[in-house]
Amino acid sequence: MTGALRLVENPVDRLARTLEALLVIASSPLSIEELAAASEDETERVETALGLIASRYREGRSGIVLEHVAGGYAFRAAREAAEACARLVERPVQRGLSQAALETLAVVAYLGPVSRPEIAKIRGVAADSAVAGLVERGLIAEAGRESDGGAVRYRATPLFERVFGLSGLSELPRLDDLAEGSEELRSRLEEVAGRRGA
Amino acid sequence: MTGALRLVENPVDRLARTLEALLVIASSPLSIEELAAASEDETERVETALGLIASRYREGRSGIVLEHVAGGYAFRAAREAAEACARLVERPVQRGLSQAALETLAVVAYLGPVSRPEIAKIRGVAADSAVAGLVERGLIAEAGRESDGGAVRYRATPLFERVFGLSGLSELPRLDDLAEGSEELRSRLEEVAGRRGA
Amino acid sequence: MSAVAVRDLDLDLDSFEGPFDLLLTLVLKDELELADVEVAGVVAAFVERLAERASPDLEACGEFLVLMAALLELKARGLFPDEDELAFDDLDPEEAAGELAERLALYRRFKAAAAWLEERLAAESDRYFRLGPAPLAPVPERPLAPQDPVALASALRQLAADPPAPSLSHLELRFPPVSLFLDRFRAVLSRRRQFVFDREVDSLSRVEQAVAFLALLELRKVGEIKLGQPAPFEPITVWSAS
Repeated sequence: MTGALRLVENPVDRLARTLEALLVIASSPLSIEELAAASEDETERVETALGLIASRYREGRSGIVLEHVAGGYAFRAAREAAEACARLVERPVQRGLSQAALETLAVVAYLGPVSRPEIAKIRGVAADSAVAGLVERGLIAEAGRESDGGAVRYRATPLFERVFGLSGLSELPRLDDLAEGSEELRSRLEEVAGRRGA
Repeated sequence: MTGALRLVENPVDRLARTLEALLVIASSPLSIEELAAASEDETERVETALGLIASRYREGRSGIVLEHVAGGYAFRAAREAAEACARLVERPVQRGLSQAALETLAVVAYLGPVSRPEIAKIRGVAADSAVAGLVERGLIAEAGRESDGGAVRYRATPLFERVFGLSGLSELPRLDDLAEGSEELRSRLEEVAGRRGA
Repeated sequence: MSAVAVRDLDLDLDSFEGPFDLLLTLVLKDELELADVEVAGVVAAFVERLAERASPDLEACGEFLVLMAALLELKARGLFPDEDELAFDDLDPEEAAGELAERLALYRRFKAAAAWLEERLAAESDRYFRLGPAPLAPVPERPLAPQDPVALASALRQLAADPPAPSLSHLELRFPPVSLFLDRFRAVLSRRRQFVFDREVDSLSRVEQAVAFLALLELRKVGEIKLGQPAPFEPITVWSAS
């Protein structure tokens, strides 16, 4: 149609337009495989086209930004428009997550699938209301049972990855790297004990 | 930000980017007034910026198209991508039912009419989202209340029977080895749930 | 530092800043989640204060031990919500200590992970995206594929199956209440003028012996008893103070 007006059309241009269309109607991030299946094209060409889209839809250039998140690709609003977006929509998913909810979320994200008794054992307090709240927000979801008749287990959802801007759970920092504080405390104790002994 | 790199930035360019951002996160069409309120700009300038967006996001030029519908403005997929979009939305051929949905459906089919608190008691976890999902799919439906002002009860629907290839609920596989009759089955399930300590 | 000053011990923890006394009050009023209180931080603050002195203050140490024991008891109780169902049981002391240390270390890690998530959320607060379908997206017809009714029966069978016996090994590290031993020692001293502590607690588990010892310190602190020990590691004799 209007293609006839263009002297040269880049061969991936048409594919890129198809992918733009898919991304603008999708309700969650789309993987390269999903994009390839819907556009009936090869994954390599899809990757090339995504590169083209990423360069067009980026911060500062466009109000729409392509991001790699939750194992796929999705459009989001540019950060410079955050205040306008805040006036338009609420953010019920992430608003007011309590300390208990964050700790429960951390346990599920790192150890999931994991049951409520297992979460309670780690946190030292019952996890029922924190788990129910996180399910309600869609950040965690049921993932089968431990065994026949066992407790229900939970895992983090793609929405969790999306809200926290993670391309996948593997992007979470290693637990061991996070806990250096406890070593510090121990050496502080030993140091003080040493001073006393001297 | 990158505006500094541009020799000339059209004064409505920034507003246009803000409107793009608002349109890409909106879940329904936005009126000019809504766009003006969220961007804290004048309706006339918003109209000008929308003109700019419409010329960028149009058939043949982009996979994203700005559409003016009854309620206001919204992005849609370009027509040339209609087939790909159809493949995307049809493709997740219902993979069947989640464990949570299957358990809830089984409780309703065998023990119905049954209320959400009763389902939760047997499953050991809140049943709200599973029940809502099954109602939305038309597999279960409301069937009165437990008593005046009591909890709403649910039963399986004719659609449920069709999907499961049954001519009636009496054709459900028998569970004689577990209990005689639905009352005994219910008390057995509740008793096990109690022992599960959920 | 006098014994009284223990209660004024200034604390600067992640979850709490102020005197020890206030921390205990808040915990007892349920205004502070005990799971959030780093007991090790309290101990470190105390040891640092103690190190400033030329000679050890046994009175202050005794007071501190009793208060910390109370704090630990509360915290331990929080770990075992249905204590009535659990039987007293001995756990190899080394296993018990190892289990407790491991669990505290694990909790610390997840607390750090939660802090990381919180920071991340703040950093991503200007990222907005649409939840749910686009306004003009094509509406899919998604008929449910035919299903097998046997799946329903097996779902109910699963729900009717006896739950697997949970491993209770991690629950066996239990602290009996200090009050149990307060009552017990008072009862013994009402019958006899004196008794030998070691003989009295000989049949108990290590954890129970530790709590019994704390009860002894408590009775000594309030002046109900006198203690005697011929030499370190010799049996402790307990007399009624009256």
